Amino acid sequence: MQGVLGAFSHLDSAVHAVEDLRKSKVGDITVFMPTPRHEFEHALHAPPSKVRYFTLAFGLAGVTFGYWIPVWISDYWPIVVGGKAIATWVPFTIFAFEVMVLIGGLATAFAMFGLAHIPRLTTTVGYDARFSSGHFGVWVAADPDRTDEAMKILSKHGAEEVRRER
Amino acid sequence: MTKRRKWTAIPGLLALAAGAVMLSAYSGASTSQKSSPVQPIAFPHPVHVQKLGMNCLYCHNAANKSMDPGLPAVSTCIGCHNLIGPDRPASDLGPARKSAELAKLYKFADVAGVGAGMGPNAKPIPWVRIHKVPEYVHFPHTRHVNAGVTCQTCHGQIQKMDRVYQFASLNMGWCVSCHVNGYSAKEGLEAAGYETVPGSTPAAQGAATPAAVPAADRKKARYDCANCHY
Amino acid sequence: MTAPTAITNMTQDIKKPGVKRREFLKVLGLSTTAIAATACSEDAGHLIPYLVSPDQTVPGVSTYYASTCRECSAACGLIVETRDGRAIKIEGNPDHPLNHGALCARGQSALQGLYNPDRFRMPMVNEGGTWKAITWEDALNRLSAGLASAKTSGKAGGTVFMNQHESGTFPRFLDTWLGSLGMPAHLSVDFEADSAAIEANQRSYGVAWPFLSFKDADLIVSFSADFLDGWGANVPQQLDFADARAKLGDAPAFVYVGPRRSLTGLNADSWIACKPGGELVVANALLGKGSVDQAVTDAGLDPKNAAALKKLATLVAASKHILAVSGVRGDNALDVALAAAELNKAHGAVGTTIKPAQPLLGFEGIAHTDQVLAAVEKMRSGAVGVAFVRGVNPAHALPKAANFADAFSKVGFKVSFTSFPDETSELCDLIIPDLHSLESWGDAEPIRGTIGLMQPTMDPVFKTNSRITVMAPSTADVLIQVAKKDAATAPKFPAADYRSMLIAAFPGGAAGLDAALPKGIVAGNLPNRAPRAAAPGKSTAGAMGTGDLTLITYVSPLLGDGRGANKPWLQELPDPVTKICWSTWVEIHPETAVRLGIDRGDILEVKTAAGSVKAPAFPYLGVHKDTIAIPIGQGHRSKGATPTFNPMHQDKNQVQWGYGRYSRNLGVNVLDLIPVGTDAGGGLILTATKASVTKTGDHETLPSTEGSARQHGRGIAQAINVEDLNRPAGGDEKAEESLPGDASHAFLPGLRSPVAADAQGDFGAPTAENHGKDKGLYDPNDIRGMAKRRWAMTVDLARCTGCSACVTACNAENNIPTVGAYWQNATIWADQVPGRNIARGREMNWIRLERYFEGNPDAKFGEDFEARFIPMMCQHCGNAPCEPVCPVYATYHSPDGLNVQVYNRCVGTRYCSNNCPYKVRYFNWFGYGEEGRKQYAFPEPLNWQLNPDVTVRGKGVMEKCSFCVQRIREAENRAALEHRDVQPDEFTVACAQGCPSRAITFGDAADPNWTVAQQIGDKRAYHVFEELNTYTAVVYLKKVNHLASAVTAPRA
Amino acid sequence: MATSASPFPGGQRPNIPSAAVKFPAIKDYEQVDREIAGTLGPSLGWFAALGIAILCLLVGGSCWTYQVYEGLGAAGYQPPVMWGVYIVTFVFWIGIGHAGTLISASLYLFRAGFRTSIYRVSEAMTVFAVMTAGLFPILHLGRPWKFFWLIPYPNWRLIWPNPKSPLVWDVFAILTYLTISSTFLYIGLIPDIAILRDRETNPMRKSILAMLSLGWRNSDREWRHFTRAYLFLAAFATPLVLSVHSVVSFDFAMALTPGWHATIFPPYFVAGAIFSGIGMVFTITIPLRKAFHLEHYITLNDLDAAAKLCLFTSTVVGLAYLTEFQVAWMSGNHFEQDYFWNRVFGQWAWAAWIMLICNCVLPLSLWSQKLRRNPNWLFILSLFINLGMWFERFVIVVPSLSHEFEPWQWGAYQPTFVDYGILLGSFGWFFMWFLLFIKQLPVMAMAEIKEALPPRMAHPFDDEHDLTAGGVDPSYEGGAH
Repeated sequence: MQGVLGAFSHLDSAVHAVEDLRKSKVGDITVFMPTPRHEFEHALHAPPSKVRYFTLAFGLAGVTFGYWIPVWISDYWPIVVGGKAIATWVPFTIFAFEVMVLIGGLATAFAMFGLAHIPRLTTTVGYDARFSSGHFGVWVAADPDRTDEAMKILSKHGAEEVRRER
Repeated sequence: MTKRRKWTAIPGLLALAAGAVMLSAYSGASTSQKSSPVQPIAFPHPVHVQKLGMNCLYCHNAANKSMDPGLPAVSTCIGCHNLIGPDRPASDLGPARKSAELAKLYKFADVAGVGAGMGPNAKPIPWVRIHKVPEYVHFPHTRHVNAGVTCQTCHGQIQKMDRVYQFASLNMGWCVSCHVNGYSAKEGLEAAGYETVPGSTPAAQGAATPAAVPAADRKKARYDCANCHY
Repeated sequence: MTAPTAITNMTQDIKKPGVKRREFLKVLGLSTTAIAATACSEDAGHLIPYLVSPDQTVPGVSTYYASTCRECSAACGLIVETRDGRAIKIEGNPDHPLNHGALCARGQSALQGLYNPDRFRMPMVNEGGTWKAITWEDALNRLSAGLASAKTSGKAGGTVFMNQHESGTFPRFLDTWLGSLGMPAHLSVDFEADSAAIEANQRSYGVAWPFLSFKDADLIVSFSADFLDGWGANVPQQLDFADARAKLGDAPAFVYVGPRRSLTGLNADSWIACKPGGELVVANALLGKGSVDQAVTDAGLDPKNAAALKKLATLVAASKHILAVSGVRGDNALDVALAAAELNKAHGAVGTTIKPAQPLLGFEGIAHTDQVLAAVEKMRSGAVGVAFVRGVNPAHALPKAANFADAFSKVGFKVSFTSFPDETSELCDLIIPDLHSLESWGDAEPIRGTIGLMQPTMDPVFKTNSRITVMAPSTADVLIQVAKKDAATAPKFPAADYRSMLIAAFPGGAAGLDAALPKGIVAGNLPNRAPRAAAPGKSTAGAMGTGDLTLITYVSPLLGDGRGANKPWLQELPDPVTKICWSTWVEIHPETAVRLGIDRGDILEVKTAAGSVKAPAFPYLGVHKDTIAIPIGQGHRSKGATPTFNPMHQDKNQVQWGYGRYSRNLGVNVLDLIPVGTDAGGGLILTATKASVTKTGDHETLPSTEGSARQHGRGIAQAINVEDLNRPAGGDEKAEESLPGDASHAFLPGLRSPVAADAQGDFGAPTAENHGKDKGLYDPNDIRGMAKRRWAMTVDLARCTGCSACVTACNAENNIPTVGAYWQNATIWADQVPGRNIARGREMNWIRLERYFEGNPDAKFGEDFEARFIPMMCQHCGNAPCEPVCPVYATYHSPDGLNVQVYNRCVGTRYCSNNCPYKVRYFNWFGYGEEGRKQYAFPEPLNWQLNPDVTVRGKGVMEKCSFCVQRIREAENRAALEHRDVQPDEFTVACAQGCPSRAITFGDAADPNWTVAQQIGDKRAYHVFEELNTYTAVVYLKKVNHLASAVTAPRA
Repeated sequence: MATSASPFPGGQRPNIPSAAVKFPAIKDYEQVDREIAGTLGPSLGWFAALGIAILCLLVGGSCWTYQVYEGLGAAGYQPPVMWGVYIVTFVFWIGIGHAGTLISASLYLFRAGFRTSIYRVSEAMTVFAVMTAGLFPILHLGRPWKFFWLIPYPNWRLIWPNPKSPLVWDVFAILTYLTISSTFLYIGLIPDIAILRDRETNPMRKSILAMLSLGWRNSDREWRHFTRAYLFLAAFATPLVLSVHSVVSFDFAMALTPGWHATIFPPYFVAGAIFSGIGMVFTITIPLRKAFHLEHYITLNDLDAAAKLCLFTSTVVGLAYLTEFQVAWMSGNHFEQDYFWNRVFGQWAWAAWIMLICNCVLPLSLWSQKLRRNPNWLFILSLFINLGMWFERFVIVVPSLSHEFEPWQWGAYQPTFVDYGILLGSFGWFFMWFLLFIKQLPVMAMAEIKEALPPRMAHPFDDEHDLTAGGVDPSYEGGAH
């Protein structure tokens, strides 16, 4: 994959660049930012994250499993303790809750990994160390014939550096 | 792309490991199972039980009335063997031969020769123990024998073992599953070598059936902890 | 632990008839004591078969032998349970006319004498101050030589033989033997015996000890006679006293007159606290000699006590069948005893409550102490050539002032037949250890018309390669062998050994004996023994010194005159009154303590004319305010240097002088304080010495099991006044102190069902319909039928005297370790003092006796108070708080109603104990049950006694009363073997079996045919902490108080 | 809206943040990286501290080895006091842990500004505290080598733990808590590790950091899912805190024991946990901000806000104490009444009063703003709070057990050197991990601090887009050039 990378030190200029790039549809845009700035989300018209669905689904699975464990255990070898019922659902709610949090929480984390395509081994293509400290980066996956256009737009908005990458 | 798969392989490996642990946990692994140590005298159960048709209780005489099955006293061996000496004539048990094992027995029992009684320097035979449950488990042989459980159910087909080995795992799961699912007289008798035809029910074989238990197919037993652990 | 197949083999000649039965009982190796923590897969070891399989016994099944107890003079009947050739438990012989199956703690502890690790293993000789073990032949030769030289030196006539008093044939045999050598008859010594009482009995009833029938009395008056603490025949007296109290409404009132309220005193309804010796004044007043008001002052009573004395006077006046007994040990002892006898005669006692017709012959022929003292002086004079001691320990049991050691050293040749390394043996030249009574033949005549037999229940514990007999010889056999060596004496002893001698003498010979042995008793009489020497008739009380306090020394109810001190069970058993163990203490009245600024545990120095000792103080309501009381029994010392005992590296054969590892250097010997003086009955004067007390400034935490001595109104030990017994139910149904009328029986349904919660109605909702109660084994209709039963127990507090015999019974049955020895604490930076673990509340006894005081809240002298004893063991709750909190199901409720503890599942969170309202769970802080640890509680051969049916617990697990589940299973197995159900009252648990008061009843509460099922309905029945809704399986029956007026109303 | 519009003499920026400007002393993103990443190099003092921590750990370790060999009797248990220092310390550390999650998660949900600078420290504190607490249930066992029997795993015995036991609830609660809080910590760390990775020159370390950062690239997609996931985790963690300490309190509340058997325990314990945790946060952050010269990150405002929370929880705890007494007093249950009397005026008065003074009296000083903004005082106070909260647990555990239903079994309690040694060891264990952490990973969430900073702007006032979101101080001309 190849494209053009522009590094900005100013937030607003980077945002404007992104907007123009979207208008001109040169290619998919990826923005690198040291800290989450929702301006880019507006500019990119990014859809809301899908993590929520995983959280919900696995949370519910957790509750069910959490009730099932103690009930199954108590029923597997019925032993009366303290004159209580064999399977007492009230205290078992604790298991339900804990297992829900456990499974739901882990699912959320892994869903995030999946959706964000991490872990990934390589960060080199279209990335620059500056983007983690102070600069904003805009990466356009442009076809060779349109790279010039992309570079023009980037530099027009005052990118400190614009470079081609493959 | 291929690189990414590397990372995702790790959870797979973890799952595998977990599976292995569970498997080993469920396998009922018992370090002593199948162990069959060398005995001071290679006592041939097949000859005594299968060929001569001796009852287990002849030697293990407490099995039906005590926790302990009882071990034959040396005098019990000599009872027969002061007539049946090391020099074996040809018989339906085999050709004429000299039995080294019986020689050993005579040595232990300090028997001068055929017909002579036990001498003053008789020593007990140090049999190597094979079947042992932990000390905190109380296993009453009497209850099982009197319930008609054949020895072979737990000890395996002793009558066929030239050298006795630990047949069952003797671990708790093994005990409990029989207590919960019940003992099948049919299987037990088959193991004992009785062909299961009418007339070879436990009762007919002289084993008692507690009145408390109706003639059900499988005899279920208590699985209460304090039944064995106290 | 499952006992491995009997690991026994055969001794030499198996032909010898008659003896055969017990000869095989020789144990090669021992079943390794099981640890709950041991792993499953381990080296299974070897199986060693019999050479010749014994008749009568089945491996793994107990055999029972009848025998006779030798722990005190009474000679109760025993049933000894043996398993695979080892005696593992002693119980009373139910057919015995004396103890009817009951047995005291001391009797049950005989086992630890038998298996005592410090018993002599071989004969020993003292050569120039160093001891060395010798062969039996050598020993016998040396003995003969000694006798010969004594003869030649012409000193034979001066020989002294001190024998631990016993009844039966042996004493006569001994005298014949001595006679044959031209030696005088032996001294039959029992330092515990009350000479004055015996003398008085002789004079008034013509017998040494008539049978005392408390049942038939309408009033019991005791002048310092501690008939529940070992005074006289302890067990029969206690049994009879309990039967008397069990008559509830018709039961006799019991008044105790004396300076110290002993266990007996605490069982009295009223205490008249006179000064030592003041009993005489009181007795005379009751006889009408002198006015009651005068008596109040003369007897040193507190004015507040006057009412009680007046009340007593009226009671005595009204009494038809009084029972007055005197156990005074002061200089006027005999006078009081005679006065008491006079009271009896005056109030129709003789024949009804006092039965001279059936005398306890165990007390005939006891030498009185001044005879012993005379013998000692004879030794000092050098007139004694040979001296023998057997079982008796004068070096410890005589006052230091008598200076026994010095006198003894003047004797040319000193032989000990004692089997323990006690102080006297240490002074001897030659030790030829006797067999234990459980290893030897013998007989006794406990009560006229009955002969009790003694038979070996097992082979001698310590084998010898002796060629004399097949076993190590008993002293009797040794004497016979020696006699046979000498041509002159040989003809007098034709019999091969003592056993055949008995057979020969026995009516019906061998056959008769074999017929009688199984029961252990046979009708008949032994020839009367020589009557006791006449008492001096006047007291030789020297100057009893000066001091503001009077010292009362008393025989310990557990350790006796000190002979019990080497048995860990008795050391660990808290004293019934003070609840202190493993030490000596000084009882002092709280008022006096406050006056002298003494706190509980302050080390006091007690000085008398005779000497001084240091011991911690124990403020006790029950002593006269001008006295201090110290028990006899502790303070065993070795004359040599005694290295502190270290179990980790200890040479098995090193002799533990000072009466063994368990008693050496424990507490003090109070007899160091007593001057030599005897009363008119010839008994040592114990309660007349003047003493002064000073604080040393040191302090120690008393090794006591007592937390708070008051109930704080929590209604644990409840009582009811006799007047209220038949009052109709009051409106107030709460469990309260002395709640009149009928008790609430709200708990009864819980006892009918294995799972109590379904008795709770609405509260029991969880276990109601299909909530699991009906699951599997819990289903009453389940074919395995466990849920049919609900094991339960009742404890009748009207019978319970607090004697604590049940504790020892439980220890013996359930392999409970003793934890008080000083080496049983941690290793690093942990103080190694006796009873440290007890002081930290780490005692292990599954059943404990709580002793609560009621009334007299601010401990004023003269104000009466009441003591309540209550045995507290696991209550086996239907709704047990301990169960649901265990994370691993190590404790749970079994379908037959037991609260089960599974040792091998326990991980030791101890949460169950936190949650137990009764605090009856005990934790293995150290590896008490793990061989090879310094805290190991069963050093070889004590571990031979371990019950093979009960797991020995390892460190880190919780344990508690199991309702003797092993006995339940045994009964079920037996029933199954015989194809029947367990029959009502077919078996019982250890504590119930051992209880000398028959206060405990065990059984199936769900089956109305069991006694317990009837008793739980009793109107005195109540549950401890019923308000906690635990639905316990233990039901207590309220104590009944007579003379409520005399006792301060027990209200908290 | 601006409060401090007028320029300050000397151009020196006063460290007095306003609602709008959180970190006035921080000019740009690079400064954040420079200063925070700059704290990472190990120093001599750090090695010394680590050494001491490990030494303490060794002491505790050897004490425990001895105890395992000898048996629990080596510790100071005196029946009926069957639980002692170990359970006390267990609850103590669990409590410490909770404030961490509360600050990082709950305050995140509430968007509390003062969270940003202290949450990383407290989050780490949580994880290590729970790691420490988790040890105690095991080493207080009679047979610790059997601890795994409390975990439901398939086995050939066919037996399982008892799900009705609060101790099994503990196992689930604590394992869940440990997993979730460490996940939470790690997720939050990823972007910062990426920063370190990009700054790192040493290839070895770089590759390690690269792995730990999972190849994080700060791309818009990553950030989008990251922020969501982080929110949900926070939403899970917050109730988890409450549940876990409620479960811990059930260990006591579910029992019959007078002094334990109370329904107010869950809220009471949670409040106590937060209180003690904030105490520990002070104990840790105040020296930290001094040592690392981070005063302009952990500003006085943050301390002030935290101190208010501390004061609040202290009063809640105080109320809980009073409620206990009032319940006992009005219950008419003489077991309870006897117990509480014995606790406060009897046998255990000394412990009870240490607790009351440290937890209820001293924190009242925080009513004064002067003291709230005085780091030294906060530090001293925090030490007292830690002490007081340890004694709170002591007072709950020991006196209750020593004075239960059965007067005959009333007792005392005297810990031995083993108890103290293991207590010391737990501190060693905790601080060992913490010290290792602060020199390997950033003690503050750089990415998040940047979020609170105004970004560089080419045209600060853009009418098309309001880019002042994130609180740009108008008085501050964006851009360093």
